[in-house]
Amino acid sequence: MTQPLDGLKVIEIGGTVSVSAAGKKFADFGADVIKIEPPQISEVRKIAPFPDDIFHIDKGAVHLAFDTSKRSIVVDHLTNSGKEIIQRLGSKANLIIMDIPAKEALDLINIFKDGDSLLTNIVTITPHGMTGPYKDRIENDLTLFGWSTRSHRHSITGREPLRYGPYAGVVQIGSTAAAVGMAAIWGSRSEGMSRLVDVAGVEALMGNVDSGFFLWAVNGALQPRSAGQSTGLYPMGAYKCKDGYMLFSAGRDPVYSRLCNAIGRPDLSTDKRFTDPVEKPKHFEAFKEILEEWLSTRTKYEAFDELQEKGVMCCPVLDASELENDRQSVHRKSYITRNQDGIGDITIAGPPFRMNGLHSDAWQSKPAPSFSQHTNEILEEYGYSKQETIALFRAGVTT
Amino acid sequence: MTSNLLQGINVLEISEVWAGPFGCSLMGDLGADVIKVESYPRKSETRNAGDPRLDPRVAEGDGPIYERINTHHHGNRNKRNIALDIRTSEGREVLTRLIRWGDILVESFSAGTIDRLGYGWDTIKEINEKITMLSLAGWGQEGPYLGRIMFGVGFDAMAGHSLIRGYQDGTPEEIIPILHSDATVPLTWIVAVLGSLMERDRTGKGSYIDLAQIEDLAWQFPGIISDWKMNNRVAKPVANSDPSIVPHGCYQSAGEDSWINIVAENDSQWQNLAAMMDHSEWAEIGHSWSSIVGRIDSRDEIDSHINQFTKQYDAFDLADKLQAQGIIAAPVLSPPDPLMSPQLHDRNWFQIVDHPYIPERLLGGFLWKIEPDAPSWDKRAALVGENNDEILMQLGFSSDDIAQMRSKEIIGDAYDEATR
Amino acid sequence: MTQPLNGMCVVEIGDSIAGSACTKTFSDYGARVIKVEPFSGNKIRRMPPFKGDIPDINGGAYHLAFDTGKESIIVDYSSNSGLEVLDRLYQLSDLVIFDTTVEKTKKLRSMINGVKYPSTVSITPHGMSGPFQDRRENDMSILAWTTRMYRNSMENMSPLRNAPGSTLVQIGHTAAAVAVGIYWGHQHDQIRRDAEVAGVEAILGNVDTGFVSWIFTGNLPERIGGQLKTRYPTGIYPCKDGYVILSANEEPWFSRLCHAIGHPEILEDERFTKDRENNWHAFMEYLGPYLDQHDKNYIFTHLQEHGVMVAPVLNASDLLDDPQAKARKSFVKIDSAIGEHFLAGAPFHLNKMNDKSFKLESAPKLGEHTNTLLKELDYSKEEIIALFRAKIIG
Amino acid sequence: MGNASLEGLKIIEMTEAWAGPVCASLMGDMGADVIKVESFPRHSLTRPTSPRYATMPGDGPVYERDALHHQGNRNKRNIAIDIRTESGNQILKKLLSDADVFIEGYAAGKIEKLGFGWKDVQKINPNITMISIAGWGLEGPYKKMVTLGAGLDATTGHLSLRGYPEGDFVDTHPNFHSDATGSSTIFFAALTALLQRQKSKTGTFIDLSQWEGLVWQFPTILAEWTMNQRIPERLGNDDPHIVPHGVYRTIDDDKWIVVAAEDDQQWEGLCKIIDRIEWSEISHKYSSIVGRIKGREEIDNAIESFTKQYEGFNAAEILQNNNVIASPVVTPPDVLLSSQLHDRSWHQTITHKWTGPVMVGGFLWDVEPDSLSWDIPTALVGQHNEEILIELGYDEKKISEFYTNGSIGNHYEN
Repeated sequence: MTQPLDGLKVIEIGGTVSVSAAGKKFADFGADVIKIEPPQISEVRKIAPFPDDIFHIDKGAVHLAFDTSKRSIVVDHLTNSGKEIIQRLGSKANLIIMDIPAKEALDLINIFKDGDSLLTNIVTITPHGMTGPYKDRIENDLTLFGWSTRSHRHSITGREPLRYGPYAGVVQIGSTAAAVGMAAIWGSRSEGMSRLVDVAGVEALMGNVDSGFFLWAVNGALQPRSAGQSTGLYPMGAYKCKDGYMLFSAGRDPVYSRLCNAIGRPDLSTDKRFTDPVEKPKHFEAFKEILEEWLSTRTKYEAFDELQEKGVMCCPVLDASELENDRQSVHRKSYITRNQDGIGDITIAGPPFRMNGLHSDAWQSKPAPSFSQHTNEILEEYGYSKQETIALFRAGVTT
Repeated sequence: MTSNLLQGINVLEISEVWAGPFGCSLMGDLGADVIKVESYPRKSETRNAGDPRLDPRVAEGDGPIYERINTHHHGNRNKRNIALDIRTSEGREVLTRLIRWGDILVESFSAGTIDRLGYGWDTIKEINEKITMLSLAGWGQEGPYLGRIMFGVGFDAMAGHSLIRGYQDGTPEEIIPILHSDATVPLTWIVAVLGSLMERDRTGKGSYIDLAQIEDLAWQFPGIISDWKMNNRVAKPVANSDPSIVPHGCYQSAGEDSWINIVAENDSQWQNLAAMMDHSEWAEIGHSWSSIVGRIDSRDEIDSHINQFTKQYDAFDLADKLQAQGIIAAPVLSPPDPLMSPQLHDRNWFQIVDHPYIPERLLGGFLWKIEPDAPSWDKRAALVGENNDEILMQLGFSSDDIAQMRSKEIIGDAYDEATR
Repeated sequence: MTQPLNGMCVVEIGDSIAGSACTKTFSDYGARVIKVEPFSGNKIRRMPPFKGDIPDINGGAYHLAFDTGKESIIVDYSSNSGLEVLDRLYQLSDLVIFDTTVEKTKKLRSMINGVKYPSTVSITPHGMSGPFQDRRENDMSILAWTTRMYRNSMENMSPLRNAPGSTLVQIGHTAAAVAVGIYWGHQHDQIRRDAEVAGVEAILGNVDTGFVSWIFTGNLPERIGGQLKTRYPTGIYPCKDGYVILSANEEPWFSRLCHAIGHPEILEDERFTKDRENNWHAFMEYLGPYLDQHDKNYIFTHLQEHGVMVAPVLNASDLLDDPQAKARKSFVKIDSAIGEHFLAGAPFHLNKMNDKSFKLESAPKLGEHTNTLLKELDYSKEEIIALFRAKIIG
Repeated sequence: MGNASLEGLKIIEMTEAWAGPVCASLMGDMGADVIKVESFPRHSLTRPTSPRYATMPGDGPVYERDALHHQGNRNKRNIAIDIRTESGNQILKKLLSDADVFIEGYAAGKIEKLGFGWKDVQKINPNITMISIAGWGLEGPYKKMVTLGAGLDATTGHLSLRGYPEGDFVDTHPNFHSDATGSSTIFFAALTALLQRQKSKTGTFIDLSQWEGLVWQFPTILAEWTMNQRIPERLGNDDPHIVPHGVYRTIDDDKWIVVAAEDDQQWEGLCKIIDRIEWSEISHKYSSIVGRIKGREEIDNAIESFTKQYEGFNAAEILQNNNVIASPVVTPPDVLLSSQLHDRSWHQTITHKWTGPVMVGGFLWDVEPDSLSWDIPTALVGQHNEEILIELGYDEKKISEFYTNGSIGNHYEN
């Protein structure tokens, strides 16, 4: 069975979380993704957790999840001999995605320049872009998130701003690069032109939805950094139930009225205290009490079933231990567990989307490669003799 | 003229809020021809504001509220708009022709709804076997939760993300609901639909794509599931800290509710930071903090020292100073702050958009820069039904047909504010 | 039985063949040797040959042979966190061998001071002082300094090196000697010593160089290749199936040779008693036929029976079949990263042949012992991961 | 007084040529009390009785003026005994009775005949470590065979690796690598045994085959055969995986220089110097090692056209200043031209009765805090007979008796 992206060649340079996330979808849907890793190991391989908390360059959870179906070659892209390899690999590729400092990226771009035209599509990922006064700044997941206005917005006034889960920001940046990279490939398929795409982490996060800036730009007024539970358009946010928390988004009709009926208080749906937009914010505590009392006799899954039955937007708040066994995850096989040589059982998320049916093999996730696993194989494939291969290894250009 | 990477791809959007529409705008940025079919006469959810006095999403002005709401503006640039009642037979005829026209159909109804409307995949592919249909229901098209309703904030909670986002000492009540899936799902589905078009080159047929938003979140957080499976540990919120890196946090800067993120990932960054704080000795060999080992054992002490230091400076200035020393540092931006970034101005990132009902303001720009054909904001968020005539003409309807449809309220270009 | 060097711990901080060769002998006789490697691995791991000519960071011939029984830990000591790890390693050990640039060595050695620290040996090309201290050399360029390349070659042809690697091995081997010496000293007078081995000096100061002879006589060595035609027969001579090497130019060996090849009359022949240096060709009329008729192993046995110093010239394929090597088990089969592999056995035998004092264990994979060692050095799991995150260890 | 690492150890050395004697000197360098028991009345190989190529012209016995002997015998005392005689035999027994290490270099089996095999020595002194260093070891079919270092070089396969690629074995200069490295092996073996003695409290016998001491040093020879069934070829000065890597002519006739660039950075430095900067630019095939190993000849020519304009030491200086591996191919007289060796005051000037003051090569290593010193120049044959015998408790009368009955001596017949 062929996969949708069979025949595509994608090169990944830099070994960061972003670039690994960018390459993952290409690889799992059938493209030949070559992961070019720096000799000093890739960032993505250094990230915990590790089995039993014992670090290992081939056992990091993020690496195991993001580098699936790829091939690994270790090349020092700072040396000329290394650049020559990248040039040879890259000129056969449909797309190169790199996440390295702007200076280094510029060097690599130049080896693919043929006059004004480019030999292949290149997407660069940098914190602030390839130009401008900040182009050489170094940032990480936390600081990029700080730039995006989301830290500030999604936290409580007076308290320190919060990022999302670790790496949420850099993963999103990688996905952004993947999307535009895919488009670039399509672009050269239809009219043969290669493009240079500059993805700046800050812009990719800030320009996307759910960033506070766009909202402010449109309405001009600065919103207070509200707590988790909205006191205006409630119930919105997490509410305690018998065995945990329920997440509600039922502040406005028709959902609000459905909720009132569902908890046996149809009267509330017409109660001015909770329906008049001006009154409503004053009576948050009163409503919270009513809702939590109803919830206190129900587990989150009971409440989930009961309320969704009545069309109320709500769902349980789950923790790591509950994900896999959620009925829906089980039905769709949203998580797959497999045994990987030398590592043991690992569990990763399944397909981000299903093409041609729930369990078609459009998506096939092969085990993540060990560090430098395919160096020799790839060099041979691209025409390097054994003598040349040894020479490169000997000079520390490859590993 | 915007980028033309996707020139020639016709995208048909029947979708609400962001996960679908924003992706369609991105495709529009890249040169695809996007037609948004907007609900009519019922006002679309995306444009459904609460009381304008209370709903922060509504821009000031005197035009219709549904044209002033941020939710709509943020997800609908670079498309054309037709407001159509697809429950009528004429409406269905229009939609059928649109489906013939389209290469991609994006719908984000809750699972089953589109089938009930009579446009399930079986029908669609009868009409146009070359089209790819993308469904974005949160839990996907199959399984026990079929028919349940939710959006981004809920998927975030069920993907296990919400519980690791909070303050370390916080309670789940404090956890702010977020729409992370709305930001990331479009990035995934663009790959999905283009992938299916590439497959179409081989098979001659479009495909059906079932994207469960919760599954698209799941792959992005391998740490959550792995720490459980590998080490039987339920990940706790780490807030802004990193268990292996000190310092790694958010610190107060001068000015009210103003903050700066600072990280020193290695010894040399730490050395420079210590020097900036007039405590070079903290990085000298012999001092326990000169090693990362000593630092992670004294996280709180180090953080409080840094707080004392950062309090004296403006976040932007201090970030400049620290970055000049190779230290990872960035101001924590509040919504208006991006306008203070020399970088974004230097890159001409902000876009001025002229819209009849919202004040002229600098809006956020594109997610990427492209050479040689840069993206441009050719079409501002369309008014409801703004392109009705143009689109219907293109589909081969006569001006009489159009006039009829308008009079029968099959199409329209205004909502009754009251409708829900 | 325990090995003679059990209980001793040697830390090797190096990046060439020399350091590995130096600590190998310690390791094979029972010392614990901890090899501190950079992320890219010690250069020795990149030395060919490789099985099937396929590079393998854990499968290079030099690595497999010289890193036997060692532990491998990856530490980047360019910053304080790494130095702090080294400091704990130092205190664990009895001896530290440096084999890196002078600059690094000086920095790393400066931390070693006081009673709780071990003695050290520093290996460098030109020593740790003087105008050449920062020069970079390799196996061949060091040999060039020692007059050996010049001496080992022929007139009008370029000077010639020895086998690749052999110079660095000799330097490392020299370091092993002084290392065990100062270790002994440390044990007996509690004086911590820092020894320094400069590659050029270690070889130039040794035998088999032309320097001292020239000092004594003012004569340059004759660059005459294999056969010395004035004081013969010495050097390499062709025979029926290959070559033999003869050292029979001096008495009593010369007489023994003449008898052995059945030409005692040579010893009365004036051409050879009075004017020997000019009659090599005449002499070859006696020796030549004998060599042509016999093969190298016969000549070896036969002439040796007459007490003549002669040996066959062997190549790789002959080695394993050599009767002496077989009888003494001079080559040992071990399991290694590339599977079954042959290595040379004990350089010397204590008490009796092949007792347990010498043991060959397979060479470590890159970074194989980082985790266990750091635990042993009292780092917590959390600290270990932090060090890994910071690219200090691998 | 020099280094004291081995102070208190008493070493009896009864070996000839180089490997054994040098080892004993190394022990002397580090403070051991080393006594060389010199063969008498037969003189050793390194003490020729008629002048030869390595003999310093001058007065005095030829056997005291030979460079080969001087190279391996500093820092030891010398007693010349005929151990075949009754009293000679007794003297050696006394010497061994309180010694820590006994190194003997006879052909296998010989020492037993002389009554000093391990069994006998053990009886004399159970704590002693005895080392026999026969070329092929004490056991096995070759045990009776005699050889010099050159023979070992040939039978370990080393000889098959050295030499000009185009040349013939007969062009390859015999070398004595086993002597140059054997001394360290013996040294290490002796200390290993002594360290073991600390636990076992008893002496050890060491069978040290110089062949085995050498063969482990050439892993490639064996590995090429066992891994890849290849017999490694003579490579001359080339390296198949490094270009440039060779020996080049300088401005002086028959003076040469080694130049090698092992990585791109060194290559860039070299290109600057030889005025081929474009060769290191990414656009040029030689900027990658892959291109360079295809262009060995052109590159070698370019380098030689540069080196030919300079004197070797200067060229090396220029190249080294640009991160290139480079060294002059040093001839014996050149050793005196090395500013480095002088700066480190490596050379040693020693005064010897018959050679007079002469500058020779220095030590193999230096040690802090107590650095090495050349306390005893090469001893004359039997120079310390009296001193040593008195230590052993003999009186003047006995000693002159030994002289007259020929069990000791202090000169050889020519």
